[in-house]
Amino acid sequence: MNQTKVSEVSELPAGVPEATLVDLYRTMSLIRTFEERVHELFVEGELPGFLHLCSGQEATAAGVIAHLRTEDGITSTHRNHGHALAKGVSPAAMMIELYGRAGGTNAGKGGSMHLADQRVGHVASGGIVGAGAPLALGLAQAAKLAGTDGVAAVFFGDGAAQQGTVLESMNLAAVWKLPILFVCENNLFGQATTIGYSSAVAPAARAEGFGMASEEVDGQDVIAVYQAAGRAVERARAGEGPTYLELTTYSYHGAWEGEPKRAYRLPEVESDFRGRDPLRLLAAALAAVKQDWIDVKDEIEEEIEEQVESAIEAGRAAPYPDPATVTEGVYADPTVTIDRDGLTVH
Amino acid sequence: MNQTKVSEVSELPAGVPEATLVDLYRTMSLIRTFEERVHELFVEGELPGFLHLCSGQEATAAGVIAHLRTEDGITSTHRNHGHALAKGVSPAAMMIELYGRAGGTNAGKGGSMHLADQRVGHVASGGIVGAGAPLALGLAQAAKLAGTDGVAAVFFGDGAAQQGTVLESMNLAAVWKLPILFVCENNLFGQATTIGYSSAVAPAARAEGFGMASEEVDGQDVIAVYQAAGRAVERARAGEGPTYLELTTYSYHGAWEGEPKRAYRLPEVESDFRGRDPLRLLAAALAAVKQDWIDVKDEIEEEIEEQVESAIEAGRAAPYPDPATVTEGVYADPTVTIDRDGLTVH
Amino acid sequence: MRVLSFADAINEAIQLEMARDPRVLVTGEDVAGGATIPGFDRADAWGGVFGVTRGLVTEFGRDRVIDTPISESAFIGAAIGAATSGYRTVTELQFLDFMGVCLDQIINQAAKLHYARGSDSAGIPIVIRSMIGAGSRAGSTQSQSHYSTVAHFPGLKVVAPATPADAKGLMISAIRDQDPVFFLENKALYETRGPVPEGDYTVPIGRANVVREGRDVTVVTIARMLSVAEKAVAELAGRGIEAELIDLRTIAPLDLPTILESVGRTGRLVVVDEDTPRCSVASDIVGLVSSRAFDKLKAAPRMVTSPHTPVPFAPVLEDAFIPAANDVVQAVLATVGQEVAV
Amino acid sequence: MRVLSFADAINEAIQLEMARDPRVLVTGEDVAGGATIPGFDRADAWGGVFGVTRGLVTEFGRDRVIDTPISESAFIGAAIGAATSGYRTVTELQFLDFMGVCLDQIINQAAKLHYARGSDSAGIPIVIRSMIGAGSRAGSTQSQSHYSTVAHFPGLKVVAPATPADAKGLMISAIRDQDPVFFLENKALYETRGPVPEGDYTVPIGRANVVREGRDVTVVTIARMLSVAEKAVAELAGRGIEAELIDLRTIAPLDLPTILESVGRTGRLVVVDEDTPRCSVASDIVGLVSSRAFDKLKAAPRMVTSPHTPVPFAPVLEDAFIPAANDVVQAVLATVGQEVAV
Ligand SMILES: Cc1ncc(C[n+]2csc(CCOP(=O)(O)OP(=O)(O)O)c2C)c(N)n1
Ligand SMILES: Cc1ncc(C[n+]2csc(CCOP(=O)(O)OP(=O)(O)O)c2C)c(N)n1
Ligand SMILES: [Mg+2]
Ligand SMILES: [Mg+2]
Repeated sequence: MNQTKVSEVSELPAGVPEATLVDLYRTMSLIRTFEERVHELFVEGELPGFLHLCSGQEATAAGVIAHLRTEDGITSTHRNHGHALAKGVSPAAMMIELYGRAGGTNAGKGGSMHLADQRVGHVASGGIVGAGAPLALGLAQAAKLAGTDGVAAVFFGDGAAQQGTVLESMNLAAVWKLPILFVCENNLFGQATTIGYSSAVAPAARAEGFGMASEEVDGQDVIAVYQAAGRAVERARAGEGPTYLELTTYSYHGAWEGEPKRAYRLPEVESDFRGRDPLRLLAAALAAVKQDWIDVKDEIEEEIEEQVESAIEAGRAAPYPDPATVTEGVYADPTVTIDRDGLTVH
Repeated sequence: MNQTKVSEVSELPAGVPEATLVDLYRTMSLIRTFEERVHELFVEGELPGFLHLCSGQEATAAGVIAHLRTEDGITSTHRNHGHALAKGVSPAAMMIELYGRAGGTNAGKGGSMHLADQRVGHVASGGIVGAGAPLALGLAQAAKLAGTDGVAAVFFGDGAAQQGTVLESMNLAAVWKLPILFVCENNLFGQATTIGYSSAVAPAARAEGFGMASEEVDGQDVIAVYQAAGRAVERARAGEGPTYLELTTYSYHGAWEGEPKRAYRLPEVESDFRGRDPLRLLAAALAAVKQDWIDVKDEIEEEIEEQVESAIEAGRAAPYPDPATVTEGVYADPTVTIDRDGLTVH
Repeated sequence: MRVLSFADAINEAIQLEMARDPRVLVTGEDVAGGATIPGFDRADAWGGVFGVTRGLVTEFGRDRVIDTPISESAFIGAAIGAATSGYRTVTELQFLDFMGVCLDQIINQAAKLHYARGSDSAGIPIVIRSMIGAGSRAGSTQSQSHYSTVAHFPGLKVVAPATPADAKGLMISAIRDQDPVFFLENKALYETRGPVPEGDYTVPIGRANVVREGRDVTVVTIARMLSVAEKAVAELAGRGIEAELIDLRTIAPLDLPTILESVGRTGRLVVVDEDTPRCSVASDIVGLVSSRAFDKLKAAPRMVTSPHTPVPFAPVLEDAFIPAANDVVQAVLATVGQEVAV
Repeated sequence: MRVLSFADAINEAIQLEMARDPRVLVTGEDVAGGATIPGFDRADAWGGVFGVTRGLVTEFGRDRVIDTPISESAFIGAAIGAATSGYRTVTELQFLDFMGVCLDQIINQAAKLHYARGSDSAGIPIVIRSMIGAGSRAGSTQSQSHYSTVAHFPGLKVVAPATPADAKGLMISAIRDQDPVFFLENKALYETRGPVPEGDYTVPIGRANVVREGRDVTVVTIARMLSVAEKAVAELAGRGIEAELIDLRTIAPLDLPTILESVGRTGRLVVVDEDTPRCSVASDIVGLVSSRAFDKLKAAPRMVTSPHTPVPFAPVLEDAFIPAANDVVQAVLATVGQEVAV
């Protein structure tokens, strides 16, 4: 299997247009700004919820999803904000949801761990580790049956990589030769358990044993991620089946917001990764080749700052959902009339 | 990983004592005779139950279990008669159970798919494909914690090899470096689904991706199985961790007794395997080196015939269980007093 | 009317819907059979362990009738994912006993996705076929009827037909439904035969069926227990006790109104359920009726269930495990007797 | 008496049993924390998401307090296998919501092995710790209380303590029990504090606790619902209604006699359950009491449960989802009112 080596700094590779790099930066910057503000708002007690932020992991969402079309579906995890933003979910709609108000992505019924927006292909995320893999198989199967060259992607962590649900989904993807990417975001930990303890080998090593292509990629280097994902998506669209991408990265905010103690996260490891911050790496690469980068960067960051602040305003301004709606929408079938106890009403 | 090549006929290898080969033949002959009689009794309508026989697969049970001690636990499947007999479960006790009488292995509460006898290390079998793998991890963990050089083995099929339960158990076995054998009995089918469709690669190929040793072995050749299992057990007892053995074999009686149609089983494939019948292969090997083999063979088969017939007599003679016992023994705790509805009785 | 077996009635329903709607798929272990074996795309294929889906691969091909590895989480989850893309998969969890290897996809994904995504989706239109029922001497892990565990979860619908005609009509409804439907098939019913209308018709999900009217006691049954209760009801009629017999047909959402209407007239209730008693559909119905129609009850409502034990293998034990007609007779006599005693 | 938090009471129980019996193990995701990180064998380790097992690895080491990959079927099954070899593992299924990825090992292996192997074994002594309860704004897949689904299965025991003292005593009983015990911990209780006896004592599994005596109505609660009902009971007392309050403590096997004895005196029943209503422990208890003590009931028994919906995220919605003291007050008034109306 093709193994991309970890590159210490990513010089601009041929074949990646500068405009694409700028877009990647914009996406990562949006994710970083969104997550950092969510972090502050949570710390200040303004945002409720059980939050798993992805600051530090921006390159995985940005680099992979840059290759996907709106109709290419993804499934994600409890740590899904980055995937949602990269896939094009409205930051305001997300923020309204995080505020627990009406009119957001999930009508207040999902929250951070369950963000979804079918219209832009962010099909599902959720609190069950590994559960997105089978769902993504169905997205890929649907694309294949429809005869389009659509693809699907499932994002999951290094911890989820040990879950039987994910493993048997890898097998089915290979057997059905589905157009799907298994994107393992290896941020070194599942909660406080190190990848070195939850798996005797690199998760990507498993792919071959199921007859699946794989690449291990530096998840801090968005260009490397973008290129590897490009190869995988091309393979999928060409009907050559699934690919497993293992992207090594790091979560600046640990396992979840409010996590009691992070002592298990060794400072030297963290500073290594912060030293190779995905935004800084890409900015450096762009500065080296793009005259007006400083101005463009400032512009982008200003825009995004506004975008996120107005999303927060939208969250603060949105009305609370009507408590009566708690019992609405359990079933999609419009003919179902049930009472509070789930009993048919004639 | 060490790959034993499929040998067309097995000449006697150095290091396997003749007496061991005779014992292997005895075990396989017991299994074959037992299963063939069970088949007849089922066809004649004398035996009840949902039966999955292992005629044709004798070498896997005999060759692996020959290396296990009584206290080395195994877990098995719906197709467990061979494992039970090889592990030393009493044929009479098994037959009494199959007859649905009292005094057998499971007091009439288990039946063919759930045969077990803790005293000889046949810890569990059952009707859930793949469920034995996690249980066997615990047997191996217990042996390791106790500081003995005990090992455990889980038997499962090529179909079960695709079940997430089995896959995540492989990972945990590797992470915990457990003294355990994953014995995949690849009989080409899971019900009517070919291994070629349920997996894109040979199941054993997965082991490496979990950091586990593996061997693919001709499951018709009991000597090859015995030797591979010997290497795996040695590795386990030496604290070197788990091994995956994939043994290719064939079920003469198909998926289960009474299976409606077997047309999906191509005659040419079946005759290939019947041409390499495990008992015939070993008999041929023994005949080539052992003067008095014919007499020994006759003796063994006579003995076994008697043993199996008397087991059948025991089954026929055993009393039916008292219907009142249906509600007994749901809990092991002797202080539990509950009524038929599971309610505490003071 | 034309007579069909329960199994063939289900087969016909799936066949009709597959012909009507190209987005209807069938997946599961051996639902076709013999995938990748040369020549086995055709009539020789199994069509599932009991042949319920036999012939579908011949007519609709391997793209729509898809064998799967033994990976229930993966292929049931795939059906859910495909549902979000507009496909309607009839997937098979061979025995309900096996739900433990894939329940998350059913209770946390299929059941909740519509609601947790804000209830603005087209729902999760999948049908999960699964076998229930004891009596086949299969032992504790291939004989259970623990449907109360799935009926518990908001977002799921659960149906359990008792007759070939209802099996066909409920399957057509299930395939057309916007929500995930658990379709339970009692093994013991497959060979039972009954009149089945030709062509396209539906039996509504969420409606119980009053099979027989009677003034003295309301007897509610689930799936195969209908035939057990029918024997009892006949015997009771001989003793001058007229039982009203209600075949539940849908377990969730529960058609309590039909039961309450009947109990309102009879004042007595006996629920017959093949499942074990604790937190069962039987105790659920008795509890709901007692709390909502207490004043209508003339005697203690009763449940007839299997005992609180795993399903044993030995025929004499298994026969003692399954609710029998006489158990129903005794329960009815007790409810009536109680009043006489009053 | 010394006061401890609910979380510390559980920790103390496990610590005492591990010290007493070298065959007691603890396994689960991060039950120690930081495995393989140099230096993290010690006090810095997490001890689980909420620190309930904190410090155990320090005292008993990594061989007995074992972090696991996120592979619930594998490590819970391992606990079952180890149990057949005489070990007693306290294993953690972090949230009950996650049962769907590993339920087979629990309902078909742990629950049935003893019976299906002929009931002559030493049983399957394992404890499965698992969190339940809404209110933490975690949404539909990390907030559920669907314990009726495990209570349904013969062979399992299910306990759900409401106080620190019961948590300690029930945990010690659970670890010493020969059978698999599901030990449910409501997240909202972890920080609640109460008197906890020093040292070694047990609270029997299968016994409910009459927390308060009263003549007018029997109120049965499960786990956290005790505190909700206590508020209601205080308010009702102000209105001259004396409720008898029973904390169920054990869900399976069910201590119906204690409930029946109380209902025999009060004639009225309200069951308060945080779970959703269908096939719930609440409807189970109402059904069982109605069928077995019908003549003792003076009014319709009632249940107070969450609505038939997934758990919503938004605080205003989630707060509307969880049963509140006022719901209990209204239910009690209705049962009393009914009689007044008669
Ligand atoms: C099936 C299941 N088991 C356990 C959990 C509890 N849990 C939530 S997040 C988490 C760690 C996940 O690690 P990883 O997959 O690496 O994702 P990360 O949080 O590192 O992004 C665990 C164990 C869960 N949500 N689902
Ligand atoms: C979890 C689960 N899914 C499906 C089944 C139904 N089933 C019983 S045997 C079988 C085939 C098993 O194939 P394999 O593992 O190769 O064993 P073999 O029967 O070939 O010995 C299947 C699918 C089951 N028992 N358990
Ligand atoms: Mg991680
Ligand atoms: Mg097989």
